[in-house]
Parts: sequence; structure tokens; C-alpha cells
Amino acid sequence: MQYKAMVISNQEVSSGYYRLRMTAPKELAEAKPGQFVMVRVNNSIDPLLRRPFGIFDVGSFVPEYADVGRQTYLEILYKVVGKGTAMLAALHHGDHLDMLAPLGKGFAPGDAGEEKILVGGGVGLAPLYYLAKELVKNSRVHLFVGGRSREDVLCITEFERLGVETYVATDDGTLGERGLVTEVLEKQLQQGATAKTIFACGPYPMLRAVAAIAGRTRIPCQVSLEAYMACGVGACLGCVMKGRNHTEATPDYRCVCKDGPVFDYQELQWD
Amino acid sequence: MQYKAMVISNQEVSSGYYRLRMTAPKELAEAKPGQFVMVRVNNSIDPLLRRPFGIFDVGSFVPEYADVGRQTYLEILYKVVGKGTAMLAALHHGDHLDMLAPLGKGFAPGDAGEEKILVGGGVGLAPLYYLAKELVKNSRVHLFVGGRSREDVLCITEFERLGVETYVATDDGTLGERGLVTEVLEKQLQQGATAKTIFACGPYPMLRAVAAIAGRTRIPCQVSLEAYMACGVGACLGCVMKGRNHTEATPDYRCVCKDGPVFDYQELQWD
Amino acid sequence: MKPDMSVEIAGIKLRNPVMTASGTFGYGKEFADYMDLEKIGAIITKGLSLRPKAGNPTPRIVETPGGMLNAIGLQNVGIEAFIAEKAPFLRTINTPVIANLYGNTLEEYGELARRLDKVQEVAAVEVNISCPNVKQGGIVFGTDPRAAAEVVAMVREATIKPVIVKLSPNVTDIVVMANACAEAGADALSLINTLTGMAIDLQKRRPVLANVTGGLSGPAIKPVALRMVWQVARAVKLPIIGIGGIMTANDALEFLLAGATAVQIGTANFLDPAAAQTIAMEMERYLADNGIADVKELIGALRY
Amino acid sequence: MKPDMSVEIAGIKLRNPVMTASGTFGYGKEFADYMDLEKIGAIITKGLSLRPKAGNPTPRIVETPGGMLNAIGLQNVGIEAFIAEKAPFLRTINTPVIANLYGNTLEEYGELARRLDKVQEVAAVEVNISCPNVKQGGIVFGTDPRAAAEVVAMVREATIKPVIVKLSPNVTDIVVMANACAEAGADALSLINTLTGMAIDLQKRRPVLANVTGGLSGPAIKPVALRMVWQVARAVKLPIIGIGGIMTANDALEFLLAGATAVQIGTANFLDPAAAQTIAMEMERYLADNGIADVKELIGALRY
Ligand SMILES: Cc1cc2nc3c(=O)[nH]c(=O)nc-3n(C[C@H](O)[C@H](O)[C@H](O)COP(=O)(O)OP(=O)(O)OC[C@H]3O[C@@H](n4cnc5c(N)ncnc54)[C@H](O)[C@@H]3O)c2cc1C
Ligand SMILES: Cc1cc2nc3c(=O)[nH]c(=O)nc-3n(C[C@H](O)[C@H](O)[C@H](O)COP(=O)(O)OP(=O)(O)OC[C@H]3O[C@@H](n4cnc5c(N)ncnc54)[C@H](O)[C@@H]3O)c2cc1C
Ligand SMILES: Cc1cc2nc3c(=O)[nH]c(=O)nc-3n(C[C@H](O)[C@H](O)[C@H](O)COP(=O)(O)O)c2cc1C
Ligand SMILES: Cc1cc2nc3c(=O)[nH]c(=O)nc-3n(C[C@H](O)[C@H](O)[C@H](O)COP(=O)(O)O)c2cc1C
Ligand code: FES
Ligand code: FES
Repeated sequence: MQYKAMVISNQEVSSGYYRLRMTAPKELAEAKPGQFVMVRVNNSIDPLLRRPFGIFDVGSFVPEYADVGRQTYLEILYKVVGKGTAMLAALHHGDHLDMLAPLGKGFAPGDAGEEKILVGGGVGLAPLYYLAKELVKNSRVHLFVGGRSREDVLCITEFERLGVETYVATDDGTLGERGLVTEVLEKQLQQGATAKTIFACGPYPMLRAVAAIAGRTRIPCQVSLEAYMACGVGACLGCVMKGRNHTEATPDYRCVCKDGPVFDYQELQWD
Repeated sequence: MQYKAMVISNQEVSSGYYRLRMTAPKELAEAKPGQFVMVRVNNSIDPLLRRPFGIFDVGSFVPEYADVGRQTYLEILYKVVGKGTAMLAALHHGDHLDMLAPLGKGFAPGDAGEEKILVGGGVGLAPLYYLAKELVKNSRVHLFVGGRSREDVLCITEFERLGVETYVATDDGTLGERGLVTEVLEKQLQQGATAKTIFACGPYPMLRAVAAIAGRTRIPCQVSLEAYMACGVGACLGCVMKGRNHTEATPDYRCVCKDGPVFDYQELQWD
Repeated sequence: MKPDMSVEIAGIKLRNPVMTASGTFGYGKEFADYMDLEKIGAIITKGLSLRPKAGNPTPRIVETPGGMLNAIGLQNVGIEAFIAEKAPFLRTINTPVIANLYGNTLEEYGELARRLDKVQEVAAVEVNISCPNVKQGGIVFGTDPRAAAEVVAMVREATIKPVIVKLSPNVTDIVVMANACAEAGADALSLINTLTGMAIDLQKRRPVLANVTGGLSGPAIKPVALRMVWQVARAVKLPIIGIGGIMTANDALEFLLAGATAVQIGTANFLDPAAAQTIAMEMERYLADNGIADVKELIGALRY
Repeated sequence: MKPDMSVEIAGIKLRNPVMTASGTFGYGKEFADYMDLEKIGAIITKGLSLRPKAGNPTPRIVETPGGMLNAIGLQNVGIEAFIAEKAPFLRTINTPVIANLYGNTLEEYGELARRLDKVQEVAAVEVNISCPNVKQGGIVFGTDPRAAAEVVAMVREATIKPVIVKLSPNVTDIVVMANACAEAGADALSLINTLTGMAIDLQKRRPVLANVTGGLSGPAIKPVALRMVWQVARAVKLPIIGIGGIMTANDALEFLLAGATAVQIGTANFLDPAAAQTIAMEMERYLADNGIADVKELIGALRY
């Protein structure tokens, strides 16, 4: 749906990373982990297009500013990388944003009781928190999180507060192990860690490595992808990824915005 | 010169009219009444071009925010008419603006002692206040001010505080006489008001009427014009007006930004 | 009094002059959750080809100053799947549907039009001539008046439905193209398609788009579109559908003044999925506020 | 280490690749208070005609989304006044000056080049071929390869100075135009000039510009300019000066990657009168930060 959100808070949680909490209509309480939003940063033509962000959290609160009872909020966790995110970072309590949400298909949580592994790279962690909140209700959850440096590893405390067991890797070793998060994941799996489903979100090379691990270990795996998007509703065909059986003669493109952003890794052609 | 200004205050003084006071380098203390500024509203490409505004006031103040002694300020008075001015209206204390100032040629104050008449229409009043501040030092000053309605007649009290005698006309009669300011001016001149110079700023039709009065009464008259501007420095030739002797074969165009915005009415071709 | 917002293009009655542009509105259904599809004048489909088309590799889109480039490469389900899978939904909506056609040869255009001729849901065809002519070394049909005329004549013969021709702006003289299409039997002209552009990723030293170049759309191109509509409206007697950078009702009304009978909303649908409906509504409000009884009064009403 | 920023265009050595575009920088002096004219590569003058030109009635400029339209109509002091009144200031500045030429007939172009041939301050001429050919019914020289070639040949014969030809983007195939100019003896090509556009005042129902149409410049046109520079660079051996919507050092470097040897800054001068100097400085910083020793390494370095 399309709605106007009011900014509740917009906090820098690590250098260059922000958590933006905003009001949402009550329908958003039904948003599934893994779904995303498209934010219109402002009403000018600069930037022109909406910006996509995963849903970091959804919850409810009692607003101070009005006598309206419990309200729904939606939160995103974003990194400032360019013009649009820089403008988001300048927003204050009370500012308004035009939103499309919830968009796309979310994660399939899988069976209750079985162990789950989450793998997040940098800001790819964002949709995993909302997912973890769901999963911990019925499952043991492990989080493998990677980043370039310690500032790029976000919100660990929040995950731990949910009872998620976390493993951290950074490229420069400033937090957790030095190396790639997928190396840590692979090592843990070799050391006998078991899991019934892997949920991964992060940069494409990380996802490809996770998909390879899933292939080798035959653990079911869902990945959440990013792509340049214009419409967010499956109309422009700007955001496609190749499906497993895609060939030039028998095209099989999937829209990240509509068919995803979450895919079973076996649905896709990895290159 | 080009400089970064900090917004000191930005107050709505009448519905849709704002006074924006900002810091300025000390060189601006030398700005002449009638000169103008070009404001870059923001760093985005929307709006693209700078916006021109007359200098409403220049003065000095002792800032609260730092131990830096007396500082120069510059003030503009603007009306929200479109995108750029709407964005200006949203500025707060502490925001920054990229400025070009002072630009163009100002009013020639004329001889000390002689009586002066100011004629302002709507926001055309803006540059006349800074002029009045100069003129009242040595002359009796009369202000004829017109607007569509009472909200469009601005800052009268400020002028009166300077000792300027004011005559008001509004199209709808909600303040002062009903009718055109130029009619009031003409009546006063017929009733024997005398003056050695008329200084006028406002919409083109008003200026044309003032020029006609000046022609009939042979009172010297300077007018301050507006034109669409891109560069503000005489380079793009976007802002030109026809000089008195302009013909297609012997072109005589004047740049409002560089040769003006103030012209002797006799320099121009009025159409 | 409610202003009369209806217009007629090539015999198709539209409740208002606002259509959605091909490729920016999917097959209509994608926007049904966000707006009332029966509050706009017409829906133009994504460009349809004879067989399903894969389109280009990704990245396919990139934002540019005041605009965007796309190189979708005309990915589409193909004409048969359109008829079987997409048309049924469109049948349930009381708004004319216009099929945008894309061929790589003269014959493909003819064949496409023939297949649609009996498809009731389709009120008219819009022929996209910004396509490379594979038989003639990839030269784009829409940049050569003779090739364009051949396409139009071919489609004209293949269908009794109204034939709208969509012109490419990447030409020296748009009026020459418009005249060629008019003479070959077009019932209406829509313009403009995208301007060819390019974006570069400085750090990677690569074009951003996998296809290297793409089509520029959005507010950036509005002045070019407005100029071409004005030029064609003065020179050619056919009704014109104005397209290019329309974001607001004011933009749309400017195209009407320049000579367009209707407009299409493209990139704006991405910024606001309800854009087309909103623009139609606000055009009506403008008319009411300004005491204009009939939107047709504005068509070509520019004074110059 | 300081990167080498120097480039050479048609035998003219430039301290860096940043020039100011014709018509956006007056005669240079207008910007002397705002920047150091000796920190940029070259200054291009306002378009010069044989006799002083009045230009168009006003309004002459209007802002558009991400750009602006201008219809100055080439108001200029004329070649003689330029030599007498403007050139002396330019002589005092140690930066090459290139005279932009504007003729209404073939002969005028020749005459202009001849008059400048002995003027020391002028390092080269840039021939603006986006001018209506009054002898041939106003068809623009720059949209017809034969007419363009004739102009170039005429100027080529009239001067020993390097001849740069400035191409119009309002053509179906920019490569055809570029080749025609190359064969006729051009030493370098600059592109693009403005795209023809139009703006309408809805309330007045009139074109905003007194001239009805005008030239679109600014960031909006950058994708089109980049595409054309890339196309011409691949097809033609001459050095290219890239122009169109350059606002930042990154923009300028993208044009180099696409194949330009130098760039011109136009509309950006209006937003920031020190833009050209700032862009040159920041290009140098980019090179230093990225360990690029010589700006020439980037020319045409796009991988595709
Ligand atoms: C489904 C999805 C979920 C996402 N979730 C998050 C999240 O939770 N937190 C977060 O920080 N980021 C997330 N991203 C990435 C985020 O959309 C981009 O970082 C953001 O659009 C950058 O905008 P900008 O204007 O700051 O950057 P610019 O580089 O100026 O953007 C220019 C253009 O490129 C697009 N773009 C740039 N980077 C990306 C990218 N990585 N993915 C897609 N488009 C991009 C922009 O949308 C815009 O159209 C997500 C992307 C997708 C597709
Ligand atoms: C020398 C000079 C002094 C001025 N002094 C004042 C002043 O003191 N107070 C004040 O309120 N206004 C003044 N104006 C008018 C002011 O510049 C415009 O109202 C303002 O640029 C409108 O910008 P916008 O983005 O809100 O409007 P928009 O209509 O969105 O602007 C679109 C474009 O048109 C131009 N434009 C619109 N109206 C005018 C106008 N009247 N004159 C020139 N260009 C215009 C804008 O600069 C912009 O390029 C002055 C104009 C000039 C030339
Ligand atoms: C993503 C995208 C896909 C498009 N696909 C088509 C198409 O299939 N057929 C067509 O004729 N035009 C296509 N167009 C062009 C648009 O219909 C329209 O002519 C153009 O975008 C200009 O309008 P705008 O500025 O309002 O977007 C496409 C445009 C975009 C942005
Ligand atoms: C106000 C204005 C005047 C111009 N005058 C000329 C001119 O006299 N001769 C010319 O060849 N180009 C002229 N141009 C075109 C510019 O030199 C340049 O090619 C164009 O503006 C694109 O660059 P930009 O997007 O950086 O502005 C003019 C452009 C503007 C905006
Ligand atoms: S973003 Fe438009 S189809 Fe996915
Ligand atoms: S605004 Fe450019 S010459 Fe006056």
C-alpha cells in the first residue's frame, strides 16, 4: 500500500548507519520478514526514484504526541552511500515520507523447532532482525554476521537480546574473526553445527558463497537480493535476475521486487 | 563575491512573506542600496538556478553563538511564489546558503537635502528599505507603497520608524486608499508635493506608470527592474532589457544583472 | 459544474486524456492495488513481440539527473501469452486498452497486428517504431521515414483497429517522420519515446547499463517532448498523444496547449503508483478552478 | 606526487582538460572576480558574428527540470568589437582563448575565421554549426552533413589556426555529422551543443521564451551528451571536447572515459561562478587519490 509516514526517530547507530523509525498504518503489522519498502526521499526530482530498504522491524508504540492509542511503527536500518540515503539521514522527528510497503515476498520461516542459521553481510543484516524476532519464538537461531570493519557490524546486542547466538567476522579483524563470514559459517558447519534452513542477506558475492555452501551441505537456503529498482511493483522489469533455467531462447527472468527479494537459492542462476 | 552564509533568522512577516537574515562577510557592509544577491537555494539540481533578491537590509550584530565580536548581517525580504522561495521559507537558524553578493549597480542617492520619493509595489519594497535608511540621513523621504491587499503591504512600521512618511494604496482598499499606488503618487504630486528624485521598485506595469509620471513631471527617476536571470554577472545575456535607442539594426540591450537592476528610467525603452 | 474531460483519439472515446505509457505500467494489473484503473483514459501495454523476449542483461536501469535510463530490451511475455494470460484481467476493467507492438522485421509488425485484430480487449494498437530493423543491419525503423512508413502501411493493412504510431525523438526532423507515418495511414501519433543516453560508473570504468546505452525518460526530457509535440501538431493533422516527463497535471495541460489531444504518463508511475489517476483528477480541478467547461478547449490553445 | 593534468587538443597545450563553454562564460572577464582564470585549460568566447547581433527578445531563459532553456539568439558585440574591446583583457591572461564563431552564411564563417587569423590572443576557433543557414531557407548547418562539411572546409581554408567544430545533438546520427566534419578538415570536435526544447506558461497559455523554442542545457542532457561523445570517439579519430551537463569532477572524468580529451563547463558556471576551477582541482584530487599519474590515462579508458 501507499501511505504517508511520520518520522518518529532517526538515529545514527554506527558511523554512517542509521535506524529510522516511522509511523505506519496498522496493516503493516502484518508485513512479513524479508519484505521491503520503497521510500520517496522527498518531493523534488532530485533524487528522482524511490529507494528500496528491507524492513528492519515492525512493532507498536503509544505515541506521546496524541491521544490515539497504540500505533504501528516500521523501522529501517540503512547505510549512507549516496544522495538518497544522505537525505534520509537529515530527517528529523515529525518529517514526513511517502512510502510503498510492504513489497515483495518475504522469507518462508520453515518448520517450528528446527534450528535456523542467519547470514548477514553489512547492512544486509537489516531484514534478518525482523526475521529473527519471528524465528526465536519456535527455534534456536544462529546469526553469522560479517562486515568490513567493526563499525560495519550492527545491532549485535539486539540480536543477542532475542537469544540469538552470534558469530562475527570482519575483513580487518577488528571484531570477531578476521576473514569472510562465509568462511566462519563453513567452519562451524564442518564442526558439526546443524541447521535446517539458512537465511542470507548481503552483497551478491557473499550470497553466492552462501549458495555454494548450501549446495555442498544440502541445507535449504533462502537468499534476499538487491537490484536497481524503479517501480518496486513488477511493472518496469528493471530489477530482474536470471532464474535457474534461463536461456536467451527460453527466458526465465524473475523480478527481485515482485518474485523476490527472497528466493530459494536453487531458483536462481548464480554467476 | 561568493560566500557561505549562515541563516540567523527566517521569519514570516505577513502571510507568505518572509524576512531572512543571514551572516555576511564584512565586505557586504559596503553593499549599496539597490544591489542584489543571488542565492543558491540548495545543492541539489532542483531548483537548478540561483534566485535573485534585493538587499533589504545590511547591518551588524553581536552573535550569541561565538565570541567573535561584531558581525555583518544581510537581510532579504521575499515572497513565496514558487519552488525556490518555498524552499527558502523552510530554512532554520543554522542552515547554510551559498551566496553571490553584492551584485549589480545600486541607486544613486542624489544630492543631500532634497526631498525623495520612494515607490514600491508588493515585494518591490524590499530594496527600498535599505535605501531609505541611507536617504533619511540627509533628506525627507516619502514612501508610496501599493499591494493587492493589506497582507501585501509590508514593513510600513519599519519605514515609519525611520521617519519616512508613507502613503498606502491597495487594489481592494483593505489598507490605505483603494487603487493603484501610482494614482496616489500622481494625486500627491498634483497637490503640490515636491521631490527631486523618485526611486521605484515593483512590477513592470507599475514601473512603466511611474516612468510616465516622471516623464510628465520631469522629476528624475530611478527604477529597479526584475528579469529572469541565470548567471547574475553579465555573462549569459539572459536578463537583458532594451536600452532607449535599441533597434534591431543597432542593438542596445542592457543587462539587468550587471548594468542594473537600477536604471535611470530614461535609459530604457518602455513597452 | 463538472468540466467535460472526455476526448477522442482515432475513434476511441476516453473518459479523460490521461493514459499510461508503454513499459511503465506493466500489463495494468500491477497498479490495481494503488489506484482505480477506471479513473484514467486508457492503458497502454508493455511492448509486445511475436515470441517471448528475454530482454537485456542487468543492470537495466539507472537514475540520471532529473531522469532515468532504461535498457529493458523489451522483455515481454509475447503476444500469445499476452492474449491468454494478461488480456483476461484487462477485460474486467472498463478502460480502453491499447497494445504496444514491437517487431524486428516488417513482417513481424504485420503479424502482431493480425493476431490482435480479433482480440476484443484491445481498442487500438500503438506501433513502437524505435526498434532495430534486423533485416536492414539494425538501423532503427523510427529514424528513417521510408522504413517507418512501410511499418505503418503494413500494420494498417493487417488490422481494422485504429493505428497509433509512436515516434522516436532521436531524429533530425520529427515532422518528416510524422508526415511519413501520416501518409502511410496512421490514425494518431504518440510522441516521444526515450532519448538515447548513457551513464558511466567512474570507479568501475564501465557503462552502468549492461547494454551500454539506454533510453532517457522523466522530467529531464520534458522540454524536448513539448517542443516536438508542438512542431508536429502544427504540421500534421492527426491527433497527438503527448509523452515525456509528465509529472503533474500542469505538465499534462502544457502538452494539451502544445497540441496534444491526450497524454501518457511514464516514469511518474514509478515515483507515485497513483500518478496517472492523480494527474487526471487534478487536471479536472484545474479546469473547474479556471472556469474551463471542456478540456478540448485547451488542445492546441497555445498563443504564439 | 602531483598528477599530470595537461592535455593537448589540435596542437594547443592545455594545463588541464577543463574549458568554459561558449555563451556561459561571457568574454572571461565576468568571472575574474570569482575564480583564477589561470587555473583552467581554456576559455571559449561567446559566439561571435560578423556584425553585432541584437539577439532575441526576452524572456530568453527559463529553468526546466534539471536544466534550463536559453534563446539568447547569439547576442554579441561582433567580431571587430571583440578584437578591439574584449581581446585585450584576454591577452593579459595566461590561458588559451578559443573564439566561438557563428555565421548565417558560408561566407560569413570564412570571413570570421580570416579576421581572427592574425589575432594573437586567439589560439583556435570553435565553429558553432548550430546556426540557421539563411541562404538555404534557415535549415541549420549542423543538421546536414554536406552543409556542415562546407562550413568546415571554408573555415579550414581561411585560417591556419586549429579548427574545432562544435556539433549539434539535434540529429539522427551524430557519427555521420562527425565524419563529415573530420573529412572536411576539422582538427577537433566539441559536442554537444544544446538540445532544442520548449517551455509553456500554462496560465498565460504562451511559450515562456519569446523565441518559442530554446536550447536545453544542464545536468538533464548529460546522458545524451555522454552517449554522443562515446559514439563519436569510437568512430572518428579526432580529439573530442565533451560538453553537456557537467557539474562535478566526476561528471568530467566520465566524459574522459567515454573518449573526450577535454571538457567544457557550461550551465554549471551559473550555479557556481568558480565551477570550472573547482572541477579542475577536484579532478586532480581524484587522480591523486586513485594513484593515477596522468589524466591522459583516462581518455577513452571505458571498458565495455
Ligand atoms: C530489496 C532491497 C532491500 C534493501 N535493503 C536495504 C537496507 O535495509 N538497508 C540499506 O542500507 N540498504 C538497503 N538496500 C540498498 C539501498 O536501496 C541503497 O543503498 C540505496 O538505494 C542507495 O540510495 P542512495 O541514493 O543513497 O545511493 P545512490 O548511489 O545515489 O543511488 C543511485 C541509484 O542507485 C540505486 N542503488 C544504489 N545502491 C543500490 C543497492 N545496493 N541496491 C539497489 N539499488 C541501489 C538507488 O536506489 C538509486 O536509484 C536495499 C536494496 C534493495 C533492492
Ligand atoms: C534583481 C532582482 C531582485 C529581486 N528581489 C526580490 C526581493 O527582494 N524579494 C522577492 O520576493 N523577490 C525578488 N525578486 C524576484 C525573485 O527573484 C523571484 O520571486 C524568485 O526567483 C522566484 O523563485 P521561485 O523558485 O520561488 O519561483 P519559480 O517561479 O519556481 O521560479 C522559476 C524560475 O523563474 C525565475 N523567476 C520567477 N519569478 C521571477 C521574478 N519575479 N524575477 C526574476 N526571476 C523570476 C526564478 O528565478 C527561477 O529561475 C527579484 C528579482 C530580481 C531579478
Ligand atoms: C522502464 C521503461 C520501459 C519502457 N518500455 C517501453 C516499451 O516497451 N514500448 C514503448 O513504446 N515505450 C517504452 N518506454 C517508453 C515510455 O513509454 C515513454 O515513451 C517514455 O518513458 C517517456 O515518457 P516519460 O518521460 O513519462 O517516462 C519505456 C520506458 C521506460 C522508463
Ligand atoms: C546561455 C547560453 C548561451 C550559449 N551560447 C552559445 C554560443 O554562443 N555558442 C555556442 O556554440 N554554444 C552556446 N551555448 C551552448 C553551450 O556552450 C553548451 O554547449 C551547452 O550549454 C551544453 O553544456 P552545459 O550543459 O554544460 O551547459 C550556450 C549555452 C547557454 C546556456
Ligand atoms: S523494480 Fe520495477 S519490476 Fe522490479
Ligand atoms: S543574468 Fe546572466 S547576464 Fe544577467
